Amino acid sequence: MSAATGIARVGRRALPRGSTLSVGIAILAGWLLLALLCPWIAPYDPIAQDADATLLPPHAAHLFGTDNFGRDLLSRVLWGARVDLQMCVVGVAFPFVFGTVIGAVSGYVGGVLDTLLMRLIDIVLAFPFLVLMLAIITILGPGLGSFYIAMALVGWVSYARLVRAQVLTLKQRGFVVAARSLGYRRGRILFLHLLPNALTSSIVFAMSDCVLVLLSGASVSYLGLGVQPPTAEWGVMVAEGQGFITTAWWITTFPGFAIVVLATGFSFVADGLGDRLGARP
Amino acid sequence: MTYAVSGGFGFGRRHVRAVDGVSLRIGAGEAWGLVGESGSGKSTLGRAMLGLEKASAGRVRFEGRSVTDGLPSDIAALRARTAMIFQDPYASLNPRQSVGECIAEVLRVHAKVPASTVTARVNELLVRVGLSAEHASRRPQALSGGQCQRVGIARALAVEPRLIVADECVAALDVSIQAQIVNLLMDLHRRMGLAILFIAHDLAVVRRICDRVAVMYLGRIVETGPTQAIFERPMHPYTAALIGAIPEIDPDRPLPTDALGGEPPSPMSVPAGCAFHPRCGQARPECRHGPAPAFRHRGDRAFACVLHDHDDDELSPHRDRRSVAT
Amino acid sequence: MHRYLFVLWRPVQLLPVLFGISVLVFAMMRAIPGDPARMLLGVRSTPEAIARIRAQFGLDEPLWLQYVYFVRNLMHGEMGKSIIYRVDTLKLVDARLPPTVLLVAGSVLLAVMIALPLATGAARHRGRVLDHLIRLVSTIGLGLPAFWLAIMVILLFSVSLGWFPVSGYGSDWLERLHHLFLPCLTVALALSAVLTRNLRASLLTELQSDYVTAARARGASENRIFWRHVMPNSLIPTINLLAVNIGWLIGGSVVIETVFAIPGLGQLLVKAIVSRDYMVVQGVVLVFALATVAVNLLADLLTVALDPRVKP
Amino acid sequence: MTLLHVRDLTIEDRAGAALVDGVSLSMRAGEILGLVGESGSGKTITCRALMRLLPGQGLAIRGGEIRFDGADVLAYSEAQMRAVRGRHIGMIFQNPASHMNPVMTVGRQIAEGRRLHFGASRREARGHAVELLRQVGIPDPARRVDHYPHEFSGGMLQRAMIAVALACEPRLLIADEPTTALDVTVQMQILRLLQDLRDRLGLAVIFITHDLGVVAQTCDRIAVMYAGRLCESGGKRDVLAAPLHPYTQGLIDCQPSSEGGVGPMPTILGQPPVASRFPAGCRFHPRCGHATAQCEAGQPSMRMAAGADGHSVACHHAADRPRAVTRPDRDAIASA
Repeated sequence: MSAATGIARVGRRALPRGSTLSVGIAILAGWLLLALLCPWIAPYDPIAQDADATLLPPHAAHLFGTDNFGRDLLSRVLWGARVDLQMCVVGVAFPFVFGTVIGAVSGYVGGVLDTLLMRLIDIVLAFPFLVLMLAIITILGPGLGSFYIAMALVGWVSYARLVRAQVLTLKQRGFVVAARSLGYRRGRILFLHLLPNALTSSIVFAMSDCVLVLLSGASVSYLGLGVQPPTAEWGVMVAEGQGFITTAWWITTFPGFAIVVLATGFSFVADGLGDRLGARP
Repeated sequence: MTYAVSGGFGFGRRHVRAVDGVSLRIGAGEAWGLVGESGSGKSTLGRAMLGLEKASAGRVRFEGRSVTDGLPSDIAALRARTAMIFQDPYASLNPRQSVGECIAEVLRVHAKVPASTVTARVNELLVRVGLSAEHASRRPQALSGGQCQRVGIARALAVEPRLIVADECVAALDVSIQAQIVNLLMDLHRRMGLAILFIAHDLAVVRRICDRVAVMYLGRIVETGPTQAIFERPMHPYTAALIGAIPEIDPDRPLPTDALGGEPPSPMSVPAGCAFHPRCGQARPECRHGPAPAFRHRGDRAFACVLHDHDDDELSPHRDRRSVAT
Repeated sequence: MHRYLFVLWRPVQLLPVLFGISVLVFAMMRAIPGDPARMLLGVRSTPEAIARIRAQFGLDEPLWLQYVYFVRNLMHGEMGKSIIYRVDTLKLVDARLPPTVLLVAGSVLLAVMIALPLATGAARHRGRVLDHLIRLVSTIGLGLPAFWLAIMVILLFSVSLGWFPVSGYGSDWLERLHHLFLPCLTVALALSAVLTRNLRASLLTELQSDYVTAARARGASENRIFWRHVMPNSLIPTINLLAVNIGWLIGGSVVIETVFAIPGLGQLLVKAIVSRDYMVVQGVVLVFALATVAVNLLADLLTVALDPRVKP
Repeated sequence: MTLLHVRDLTIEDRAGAALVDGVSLSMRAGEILGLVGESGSGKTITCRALMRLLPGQGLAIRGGEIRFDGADVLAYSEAQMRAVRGRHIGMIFQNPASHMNPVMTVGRQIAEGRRLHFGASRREARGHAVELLRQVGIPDPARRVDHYPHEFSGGMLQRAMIAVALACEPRLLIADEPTTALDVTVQMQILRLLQDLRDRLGLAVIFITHDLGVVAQTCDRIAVMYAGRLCESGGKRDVLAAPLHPYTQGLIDCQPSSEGGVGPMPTILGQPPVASRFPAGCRFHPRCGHATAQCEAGQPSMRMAAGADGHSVACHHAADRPRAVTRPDRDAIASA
């Protein structure tokens, strides 16, 4: 690095970072709070039908209007937050843990194990993500459980590839060679020196992966292969309202907005974390 | 007690021989300089000597134990008695560890001192390398390059090594800081009787620190001997060219007119015969093909060149490199 | 090796992946709980019929032999019969392929047309209002669910404005373009968010690089530097990104075809899954995987052509 | 005649720290000036300012004057400035591999300046590029002109970059640590090439380096920078043989000699300050063995040294200390 680029880097860092991260955290915290509190704050039962109040546009009693069964959409969106947040957390947690560990070990150990794993990853990646998920759900049958299993089977690949690449780079770094020269055991080097440094980009990626999982989960549910009605889930709600778009736009619009806001929250956190930790996956 | 490396090393795919048929013997408490241009394999050799690179042939022995066989007990013995210092002072420290943790980890792993005295020992080591106890809580990012290099040296000292391999450890530092680190290494060498393998491309620094020098070109050692003798009368034309190329602060000395032409070829296509012959001003027909010239010994010096065959010094032509290293 | 011999060599390198894909698809169908023969014939089938089918499809043979049959049939273009449509899957795929290809290609084209000016504008006005705006919009764009966006687009352009048909495919070329515009736009909007963000980031990285300073030092104007030096270097990672996203695009097309009722492969897949038409699921998944591999191969070749550093 | 004249150049970052503070230089045609300093001394920024290409954002020229060939460069519009860059002032860099566009052939990068400034046709510019490659000592130039940067070795690429800088026959070449990334034997070749070009083309060269040895062998005059300020400048012989500033003295002393010497090397205590925390008074005083209360209080200005032509120094005590501590003695002093 020449002196000039060094200065450029310092100059860039001195720029105001903006409040991307805090806005993102605020959005996520808001949704989490709503999801936790929905038994108390939701005005109606999300699955209670009311034949006298079908397809009502938004008004004081039903802020988001009602659907064709007379269910209150605000309550359904709030209860849907529970399902969709859970989908993100569970859908990301397993791939994150498996993928990170597998990638780190594979990159560090190398050899035949690494080669085989890379081939496997190539093969999994050859399938379009959603198509492979749908195929797995076909085998397991529709439902949220199948979605989680499919996520775990498919999602780890990205983490493994990312962490493996990180570990391969870090392996060449002086402090890892130093650790070897000091006679540290492999496990110590991998888990105490390599992994903490490789983890930052993995965490940042997990945040942006939440967006992907949320959209996939909602899409699968929209197609009728994930969360099953009458459970309030945003993708399901969009599907239910689709038949009424010409007469009752609110049924599809509000759950969609909910997805966009939650996804944007995750994107903001991913961007903000990436800037702060200097990790761009 | 001897440290010896012998035989050939070859690494990786496409038959890149980073280091080829190198023999070197480091005595206890000796300061060796290993010099050469980029791609000469000097760093690879340094790492191979500490068992950090696998040698495809040949043997490294440390205090009589063979390191290259890879027996865990032998490697452990090596690790407990050797340490390394690196070129990039920042990259050689874990950015997520404080300076104190980094040194304490060595003490704990090698059980050098009782757990209760780890902190005291860390502070002692920091003071030893010219830092103070207050640096223990800092992260590497908060230190300057010179300070980081001192931490790297403190970490190396924590092992209580008999041999330190210093790989270009002052190349990334500013001139005024360079001298400070060189002085520290010299001090450690003198006072603690440490053996040092000082890998560098800067011959002037090597001359200051080292008792003996080995010059590498394209994976082979082309000349070894006492520093003073080599600088005063280099035998190999490459050594002579390297010494001639040292930029000296002497306003009356112009650039040498007979500067060495060309650049070192890639280790992937080492020329036949003497690897240096395409750049050598004194190359003879026999230099262009056949095997590399044999290593010839003259007193405590040795060189791999066909020149000087009619010199008055006594030659010992039949001792090849393998027999020396055992 | 000459660098363009790579064109011949790379497909050979892909053989293990192709092998893996076939094994995975084969295994997936075997992983379905229950008797494949019963699945083929439906629930109300006689034991004799089942036995006949088992023999006919070699289901009594060892698993590896079944795999060999599977591959041999594939080579002959046989992917098994659909239980719904009563025709060979390949015929179905053949008929359903054009709309999907058109949809994906159109989406990529539109996405590039949207992303290129946006990323350029953001990168060249870095840190100013325009940049912040483009970043905000593209970040929100990342989180737009395709199925919902499609409905919103229909609401606006078809229902309110009446510019485009709500769904369907059309019979002649002009009509098809008319029908496909909204679906393409929907997929393109989601894709262009990703493209814009990445192209902007790589443009900014390249703008910081040393060769830009060197070009300035020889008097090149900012415009020249941007278009002649920075852009070619930034497009290389973007092409790879497009290739990586082809899987995501195909996934998007599955959803979009369902929303717009386009008779493509995606719609076929969803219908097949719902009606448990396993042979069709298998066939479509296989075709999608092969298409992904092919697109990635194309991107590799393009990279070799654009980047002299890449050694095949 | 004076080709370049810089007076009181001051460059500040966004926080108002003066990364370059009151630097004055002047150069004649055909002269090689060595600009010496450690990292963070402001030598690179100074030279980038000559082309008005300050690295990074937030740096701005806050004061002073830059006259190139008599014209006030700081008053130029951006378009006028572009007509100077590459045409009258060329620049080469430390790391040729990163300073060449990786996806453009070397020949086209050499030709770019010619096409921009002279409106040369593609064929003309290419022919000229081949000729330039030959001039900078690249074998088989007609073939190499179509190669990409990654196909060149480090030394060859540095030669190619010199060819890029020379494409429009500039009168001043700014060389920013051009040999630091190269091996010593190759460094020697590049230094010779630069000297040859100076002799042949009457080129003025500013040679930025941290290596006084390189300066001693190639330059005519030397300017030493520390923490954004010039501390000493003058003819090569005057500065190296009889340094007046304690920092210059220290730099000379702490560079090991190939002629040997034993015992610990003389050093400069402490480390260079960072821009945000430049000390008040003489910026070198915290590391200086001769510092007095006067040094803490006020910044010394550049003053002409008595007796020597053009040798000036910024030290309060330059006149008090004995001059001329020559090389052989310092080892004796050190080991004593």
